[in-house]
Formats: sequence, C-alpha cells, structure tokens
Amino acid sequence: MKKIITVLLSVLLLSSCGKEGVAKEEVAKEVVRFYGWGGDSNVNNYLDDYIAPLVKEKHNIDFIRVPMNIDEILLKLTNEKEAGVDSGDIDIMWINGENFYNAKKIGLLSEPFTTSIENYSKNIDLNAEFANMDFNTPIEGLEVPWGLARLVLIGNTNKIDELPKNSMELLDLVKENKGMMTYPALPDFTGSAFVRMIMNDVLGEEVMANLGYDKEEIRIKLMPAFDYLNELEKYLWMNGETYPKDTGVINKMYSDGQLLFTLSYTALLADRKVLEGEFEEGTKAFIFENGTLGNAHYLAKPFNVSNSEGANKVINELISFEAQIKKMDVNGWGDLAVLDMDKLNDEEKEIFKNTSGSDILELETYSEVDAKQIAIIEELWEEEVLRK
Amino acid sequence: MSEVKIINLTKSIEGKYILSNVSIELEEGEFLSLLGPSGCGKTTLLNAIAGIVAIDSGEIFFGNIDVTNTPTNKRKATIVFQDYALFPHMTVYDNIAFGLKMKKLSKEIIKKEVMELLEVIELSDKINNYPKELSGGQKQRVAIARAIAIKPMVLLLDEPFSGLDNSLKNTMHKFIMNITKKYSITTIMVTHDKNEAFKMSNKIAIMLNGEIKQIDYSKDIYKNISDIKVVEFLEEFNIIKGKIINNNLVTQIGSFEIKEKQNKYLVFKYDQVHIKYSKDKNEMVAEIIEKYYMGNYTTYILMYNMERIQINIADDKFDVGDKVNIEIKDYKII
Amino acid sequence: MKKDKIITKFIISLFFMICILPLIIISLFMFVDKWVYPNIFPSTYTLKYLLSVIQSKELPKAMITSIIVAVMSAVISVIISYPTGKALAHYNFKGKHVISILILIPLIVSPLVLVSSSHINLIKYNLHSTLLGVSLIHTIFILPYTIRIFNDRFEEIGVEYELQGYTLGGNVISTFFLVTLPLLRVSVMLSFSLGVIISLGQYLTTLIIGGGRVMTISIILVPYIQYSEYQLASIYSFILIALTIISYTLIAKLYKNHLEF
Amino acid sequence: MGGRSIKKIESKYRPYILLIPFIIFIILMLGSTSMIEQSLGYNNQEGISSITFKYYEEIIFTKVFLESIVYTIYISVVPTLISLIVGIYMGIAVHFNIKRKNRLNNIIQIPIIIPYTVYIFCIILILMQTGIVSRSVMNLNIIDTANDFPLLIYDKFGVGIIMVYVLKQVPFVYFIIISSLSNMDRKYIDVALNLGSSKIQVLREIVLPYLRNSIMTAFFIVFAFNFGSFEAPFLLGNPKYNTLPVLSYKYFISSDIDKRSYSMVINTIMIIAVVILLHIYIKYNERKNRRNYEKR
Repeated sequence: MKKIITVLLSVLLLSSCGKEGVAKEEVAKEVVRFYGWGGDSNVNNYLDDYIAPLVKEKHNIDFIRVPMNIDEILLKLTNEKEAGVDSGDIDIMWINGENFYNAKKIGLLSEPFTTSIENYSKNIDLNAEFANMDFNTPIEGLEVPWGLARLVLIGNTNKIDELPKNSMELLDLVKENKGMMTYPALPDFTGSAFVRMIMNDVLGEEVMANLGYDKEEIRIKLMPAFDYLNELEKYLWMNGETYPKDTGVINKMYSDGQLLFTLSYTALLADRKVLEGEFEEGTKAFIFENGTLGNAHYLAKPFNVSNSEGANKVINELISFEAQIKKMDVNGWGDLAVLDMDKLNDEEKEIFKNTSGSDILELETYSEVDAKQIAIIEELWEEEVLRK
Repeated sequence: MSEVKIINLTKSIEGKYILSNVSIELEEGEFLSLLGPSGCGKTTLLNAIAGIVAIDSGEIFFGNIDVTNTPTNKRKATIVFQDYALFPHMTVYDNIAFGLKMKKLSKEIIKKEVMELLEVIELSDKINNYPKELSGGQKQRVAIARAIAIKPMVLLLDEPFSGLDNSLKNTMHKFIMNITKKYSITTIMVTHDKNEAFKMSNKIAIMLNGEIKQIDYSKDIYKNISDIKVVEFLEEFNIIKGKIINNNLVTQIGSFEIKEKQNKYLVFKYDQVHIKYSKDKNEMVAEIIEKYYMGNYTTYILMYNMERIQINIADDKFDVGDKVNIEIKDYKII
Repeated sequence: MKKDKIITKFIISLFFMICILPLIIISLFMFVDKWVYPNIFPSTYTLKYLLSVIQSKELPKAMITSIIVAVMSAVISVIISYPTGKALAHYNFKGKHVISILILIPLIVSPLVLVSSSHINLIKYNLHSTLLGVSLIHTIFILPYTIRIFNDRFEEIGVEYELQGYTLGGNVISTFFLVTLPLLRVSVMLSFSLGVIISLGQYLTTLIIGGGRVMTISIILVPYIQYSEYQLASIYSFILIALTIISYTLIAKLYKNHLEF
Repeated sequence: MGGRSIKKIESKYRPYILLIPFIIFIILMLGSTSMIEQSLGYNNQEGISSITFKYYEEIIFTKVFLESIVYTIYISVVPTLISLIVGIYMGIAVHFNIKRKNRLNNIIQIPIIIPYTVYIFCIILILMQTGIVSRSVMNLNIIDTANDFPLLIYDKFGVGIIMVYVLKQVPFVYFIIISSLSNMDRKYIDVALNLGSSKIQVLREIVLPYLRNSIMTAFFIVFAFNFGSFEAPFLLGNPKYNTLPVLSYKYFISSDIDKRSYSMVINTIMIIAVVILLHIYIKYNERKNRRNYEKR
C-alpha cells in the first residue's frame, strides 16, 4: 500500500521540476526556434547538421528545429493571437506561397524586418519578382526568400525514349503507358502547381494572368484545362479513382517501379535520389518547352516572435552565400539558391556556376496566380475533376 | 433510563413514506427483533439507527446522549450487513482489530482484545486467513466479533441468517444469543422469519409498510395482538369476519359479545380449536376437507357454514369427509 | 468439441500473427536500404538510418519528455477519475445524466476542436507550451477510459465496505486509505498504465499545445509516416513501442505482487 | 456477494464534492464556447458579431456534406460490427476452450499498447501496392505488376481504415467479453445443458443475453471512437471520400479563413448527433437496469 503512494508522490515531484527544467535551460543560452515542414530527412539534416553548428559557432545561438506543417503553425498563431500571447515559441517560420496571403491578412506576421537583414540586400536582387511579390501578394518586407522552387517533372528515360515537351505529348505518352503516372490530389502544394502548369500550357499564360476572382467565371475559363485533366485521368494510375496525398507517396511508387513519372518542386530531387540509389540511373528531371511554374519559399517571423534579434541573425546566415550554395548541394537538400548573379564577386560566381542546378534558374517561368485564385482553382479541381 | 430510545422517526423518498413515526425503547442488554415482510422498511430503520441513512425527522437517543445528528463513526452503533462485508484485503485479525485501530488503542491492548474475542468465537486458528477462505458461519462470527470489538452502545444485525443452512442457523442462533448476553449488548435484529424472532429476542416489533404495528415482549405478542394486519402477517390465526348486531358480533360460527364497537373480526389460533366426532345432530357440525401430516402435529382444513377453518392438533385419527363439531378454546375479537 | 478447438486455435494464431506481424515488419524496415519491388526480402540492408537516429541529440530529450508527460497525464487522470467514478457509482444526484454525457465528449468530438478551444484556455492560464499543459490536454483523451474503469470497479464492490468502515469508527480519511483505496489498487494501476499508453500515442495535441517546446517521440515520428520516410518512421515507431511496453510491464510488475481481490 | 441491502449512499453534498476535480478540469480546458460561436458566424477575428445560420445553410445541403455523413456512418459502423463479432467469438471461444489464458492475454494486449499512428503505418506497409501482401501475391504470380494489386489503402471502401480499427478494437472487445464472462456463474450453463439445450442454444439463450450489457457498452465506446476518430481516415483515406472529422479538418486548415466556420458547423452537428445517441443509450441502460432491479 505504502509503495503506491510513494510512487504517485515521487512522480508528482519529478513532473513539477520537469516544467522548470525546460524553462531554466532557456535563460542560460540564446535560442532560436525554427518551425517548418519536417517530412524530408535531407532538409532536416541540412538544418540540424550544417545550419545549427554554423549558427552555434558564429553567434552562440541554439538553433532548434521543430517539425510542424505551415497550416498547423497558422492554427497555433491564430489561437495565440486570439488569446493575446505576445511572446510565443516561434522565432522563424518557413512559409510558402498561398499561406503568406492568409497570414498577412489576419496579422500573424511580424513588423517588416528585411531591411535589418544584411545579406538580404547584399545577396538578393531586390527588384526580382520573387523578392517583392509572393503569389501576387505584396511582400512589403514581411518575409525573406530562402530558396527558389521550380516545378519539374521527373521521367524514367530507360522506359521512355523521348521526354514530352508539352501537355499533348504527355497525354499521348500516358495513353501508351496506362496507369504509370499520377499527381498528388489538391490541395497538396505540388499537385496544385502541376495543375496550374497544365493550365498555363493548355490555355496559355495570358488566360491565367487575368482569371478574375469570380468562381463561375474562372470555371468557364478553365474548362478546356479540366477537359484535358479528365481525359488524362482515364489513363492515370488506378484510372484516377484516387490521387495520392502527397509527392512522398508518389516518389516511393516511382522508386518501386510502379510509375514512369513523378514530380517535385525541388528541381534537383531527381539527381539527389539517383545518387542515393533510390531512383534508377536513367531518371531525368524535365520541363515543358513553354516553361514551368516557379516560385519561392520564404522565411518569416510571427507577430509574437520572442527572440527577434536572434531570428534576424539566423535568417541572415540562412541566406548567406555559403549556406545557399550548401543548400543546393545535390547530396544534401538540392534546393535552388536565391542568390543574385550580378551581386556575387567573380570567385563566388565561379562556384555558383558549376554547382549543378544553377542552369535550371535560367529556365522560363510562368508568373504565379493570386493566392485567393489558388483556393478557387483547388475548389474547382475538386468539383470538376475529382468528383466528376 | 433506557439504553436506546427512538422517537417518531420518519423518512420518505420522493413522497413515499419509508418510515412513519417509528418509536422504540429498549433497556440495556435487551434483544429486539424487527419482524416484517421484505420491503416494509425494517432495513432502512436499522440503517437509520446506525446513522448511514439520513432521516427526515425524529430523534435517537443512546443512553442520555442525543445521537440523531452524530455521524455514524462516532455513534458507536455497529451494523453487521446481510453479506457480512468483511474487508477482503484484511486478515481475520485485521478485520476484528479495525474498529480498535480507529480508536487509536495501543498494539498490546488491541492484540489482547482481539485474541480474547477469537477465543469466544472459537476461530483462533484462523487468525491470518482471509475472508474468502472462511465458511459462511465462520464469516458471520468474525463479522459479529468485529462489530462487538469496539463495545458499541447497540449492535445491529441485518438478516444475519439468510445465507446459512438450517443446521448452521441453530448453532448461530445460540452463538449470537450467548455472545449478546455475555457482553450484555443491546441488540436489534432485522428478520422476516417469525420463528427466529420468537426464539432469539425478548422483544419483538412487527413492522408493516413503514409503521411499527405492535411492539411487545415476545411472550405477550399473541396476548396483546390488536391489529388485523399483524394477525394476517403472523399467519397463525383463523380470521372470521362478522356483523355487529346490538353489541354482539354475529359470525357464521356463532355470535360473541363484544366490548368496543368497531371490532369486526373473530380470530383464534390454529391450535386453540378442538374437534370431536359429532354424535348429536343439532350441534354445530363441520366437515373435514383437507388433511396434512406435519411431523409433530396434523393440520385439518374444515368447512363450517362456508367458513374455511384451519386447525393444528396432535391427534391424527380424523379423516377427510368426517363430520365433527368444533370447540374454540381461546379467541379474541378485534 | 474437437472442431471448435481447431477453429479457436486457428483464430488465435491468426490474431497472434496479426498482433506480431506489425512488430516484425517494423523491425525489418529499420534496416532496409533498398527493397526492389517483387522480392519478399529486402535487397540490401543498412545501419545508417539507425545510427543517425541514435546519434541525434534530440532522441534522449524526446524520450525523457515523452515519459514525463505520459506519467504526469496518467497521474492527473487517476486523481480526477477516482472521485468522479465513485460519485457516479455510489450516489444518485441531479446532474448525473449530464456528467455521464460530458465524460464521453472527448471520445466523440473531433480532436482538432478540443485542442483548439483548450489551447486558447491554456494560453489564458499561461500553461501553453509547457509539460503540464500537454499533460492536461492528454488527460482529456484519457479520462473517458479511466473514469469508466473506476466506475465499474466501484459498482462491483458496492458501498457496504465503506459504510462498514464508518460504523466501526473510521473517519473519511482512514476509511479511504485502509478500506476503499486497497480495494481499488488494481483499478489505479490499470488506469495509470492506460494513461501512459494513451499519452505516448498522442500527436496533434502535443504538437499544438506543446507548441514545439515539448518534443515527444510522436512529434518526430508522424511527419516521417506522412511523407513515407519508412526507415526513420520504423525506427521511431520501434522506440515508441519499446517505451510503451517498458512502462506498461513496469507498472504491471508493481501491481502483480499484490494479491488480486 | 449476496443480496445488497443498501445500493447507494444518500448524501446531498458528497457527490458534488467528489465531482469538483472533474468540473474544474472541464472548465479549465473547455471553458470557451468559441467553437459553437464560430459555427453561428460569430468570429472575433473578423469582427462578424451577428449570429447567422448562414454557415449552417451553406454547408448542410451540399452534396459533399451529405456524402460525408453517409461515408462516416459506413466507416464507423462496419469496423465496429466486425470488431464486435470477432471479439465476441474470440472471447467466448477462448473462455470455454482454452485453459491457459494469461500467456494468450499478454499477446492479445499488444495491439492495445501500440498507438494508432504506428498501426496506421504498419497497415500502409502491409497493404500498399508494393507492400508485403502484394509482394507475396506477386511471387505466387497471381498478379504480374504492382498496379494490378487492388487498391486497399487510399481507396473508396476504406479497407485500410477498417483494418486499422478492427486490429485495434478486437482486443478491446475481447477483454470486455472475457472479463464479464469470468464472473458469470457456470451453473447457468450447466442448468441449460442439463435441460437438454444444444451448444448453439446455450450460446443464443444464455451466454449472449448475459453478455448483452457488455456488448452494448463495447459497441457504444467503439462506435463513438470510430465516429469521431481522425488520424486513420486522414492518413489512409481517399481524397474523394472524407469522413466528417476529416472534412472538418480540411475546412479548419484551409487557406480560406472563413471556411473555419464550416468546420465548426460540422463539429457542432457531430456533437449534437452523438449526444442524442448517448441519450438513447443511457435511457436504454437505465430502463433495463431499473427493470433488473425490481425483478430481484
């Protein structure tokens, strides 16, 4: 009998100090908490094994990476805003495209801070489109571009002799190899980009540039693209009965030989996976001749950032030349850098030139649609393609 | 000054009266049986005395102390539940010692008291056994020992013998009577078996739907019986309904002189009737219709002027169909 | 009876296989490097994933945090569900019906809603992003089961032991410690271990209420499951299962050497 | 235990004192009614303060919502029935046929110990088109390419989801049945057999009615859990068919902030549906218990 009470009491003591334990450790060292998607171990390793020691050594900051999807981050911040938390846990958040629009709209972001980031003006072309507009939402110094994303298709050249140059050729190829291709169901980020790329290719860039904001109008404008996608669906994997949840699953299916194609927003993913031995030798990344979808992913600070100084220092490191080049390393993450060629000195230009993937940056990209329109496109896709 | 005094105890749940104006008075060492059909509120009364059930109104005195609002743990009235409720996780020793431990007595005193009690209930060898290793009779003795250990002002027993077989019942009857006499503990026992009540207690209270209809010394119960419902409950009387004609109660089997006006029943016990073969025609004649041989007596059912009469007599020579005349030795008019 | 025996043995072995199969697969996948589709056994093995996890500095901290949170939520759940179970079993009172509905709400309402509304509340009490805050949110999902365990056990033992304790002079506290609690020891242990198991399995609650400061094993594990990193997911799953089984057997040991009443 | 002379303790305040920790906890955690407010249109971020049923109308009659109700019922009822049938069968079979139970009970406890997320992961590994089952089927060359293997996860019928629920809930049902069977008195069965009833009749007339109460409890808890559970349908479900919790999550997380009110509408409707169900269940229980009580 006595034993149970002693167990319960000792546990209570242990647990109460547990709470202090966490708090005490905070005061001693300076900590910066980085919140972002944690699904890809290469990204995680880049941050944990390269950035964290770098930041520790240079600024004696403890870089803590927290795996959390952007929509959960926004949920957490919305709750914290409603409950009036002025000093939260998040210092840096990894934000992409359409979520920036919502975060900005309900005031979840910090004051403009890009001016106090030294490398921002030093390494990045300030009047580049991605530095000022994020999915047609003016950035106004609220987020710093961290990497560029180019939607690429990935094909198995051992089994396909000639990679398709446009959507029609893709359709014919898929007809020949029935069930050997699929794309992630919207609202997945890459799936949404693929659908928009198809729309740009089928309808042309001007139609996509002025879609307007009325759902029914957009439905009519996009109808030819939906017809194409419904036609494509008949020959997709499991004849389009279901679409996988995200690219992770599709990459796995590709590496198991179930599919001839996969797709990714990380342009160098194909080369990286080939090096890791996950993809076959003949796997090549390619894009359509009229160009592909390109946008950037960004680093932002929440309205209730607690360690704003530390966050600025870390962001500054993240967009430093060395970090950006290391980020592009095919054996690591393979994410395209945001560096501006003219702002680099000759030696840096040299290094940049022969890191693989720098050529992709020259590719033609469509301009992105507005974040609000993306939400409508996602709804329409579900009504016109998924549920048809 | 009486040991236990209960005045006008009432209790109702959702408007239905469970106990209505129950009053009892007991001297020290008396043994009262609460006798009544199941659901008549006798167990609730017992629980009320023990203090584990709240009452609406009324007072309870132990000696001269008013315990009406005293919590049960200070009331010194211990109860033995129908299924004994021995603490399953305690040995026999710990069970009996529980009450003493609560009074924070020293270890030695507790040990002495408990060993002594174990002697009395002849279970000294079972000291370290757990309740589930004991038989029904043994469990009961431990339960009673546990209840007596703290020398309560009143011992309350809730149908103590319902779970035991007959032979064991008799031994337990003797055991409880001796032990209550030995420690001269005022005891109230709840039972629905009238033989048990008459055998064990010196006072009996007959309870019917929440009221004490009659409370008397056991020997006077039959003598002072006055409530027809009690008569029916005791199931030992013939009840003959009659009409009152100028202060005589005229019934099928004769008319009887009455004192109070409202009495309407002629009651007489089954063994207060004699029968003999009828020689003379015009005398009262009854016909035997059923006969049961009951071991130490015989029961005859007679039809007399359409009144059904039962008699229990030792003589078994009569047979069904005989014509007999009856003679009522002792009767009462209620 | 013969036929029945075979069928039962078959069902049991089927179930034995289904219970153990997941463990086998997980422990296999931890070492897989390449597993070309059609063949049954992995083509090449590697330890690199396992080594990377073992060397990662987050692992020990995450394990300790998971255990502390699990134990705290189990303790809080027992403290809350013991009296609630007793109230429901041994008393009739006006709001009883409402309470029995309230208890089952966490089981039914979608977790997201519970987490969000609790998150706002916990922030008001400055409990967000703390071990205690996370334990409290886990408790919400443990209570329906633990209250059930206590309620059933109280109904089983009835009120007579407790009343007997009172009539024999015991006051509320001594009767609690000497009579009622010993009879409930089994339920305390069962609820405690169930609390630990449920807490270790929580993800969304720890993520949102813990706000990234409270890093448990499942916080690291779930993203890897979602994004098909099978090797890492297997390793962390294995750690989570090992943690659960160890704490379960430890607690089971504690109550095994007490007689079962 | 013999007939109990006293069933409940009569006391005005004690039950409420006992409930204090629970009440404090519930207020501390779920005090804010923001959820229901938001479903009625009140959303303090946006400053919409008027209570409107707009969101209810907009969502209730859409095809997506109605389909989702049907799908949720399907996804909660089917695994519950399977788990009950298998769990009951195993409970009865083990109780009457197998003597050495504890070794078996330890093994069957394993699914209860393994958390849901890990189980979902195992089901993916087993049932995916390049999973264990598909590999073995492939080697028996019943199918020749991975794509011929039927879709068991992310599929229309939610086979993966049902498998996860069944694997997790059969042991739960099994334990409820075993524990209530263990304190069932053997003599009822011996009497029935003695009166000439066959094994099947014993099962139907004696054992199952005796277990009715625990079966009802098991059914309710398992069904309630499946009805509101989120992880399995979210991770293993088909994007076209969403259960209510998944639909609510999608609206809650969607980039369009005022869709969040739809999510609150769905959650409120789910709560109401289940509270009604619970009400019926508790009334059924009380009426049944009261009848037993009087019969004694």
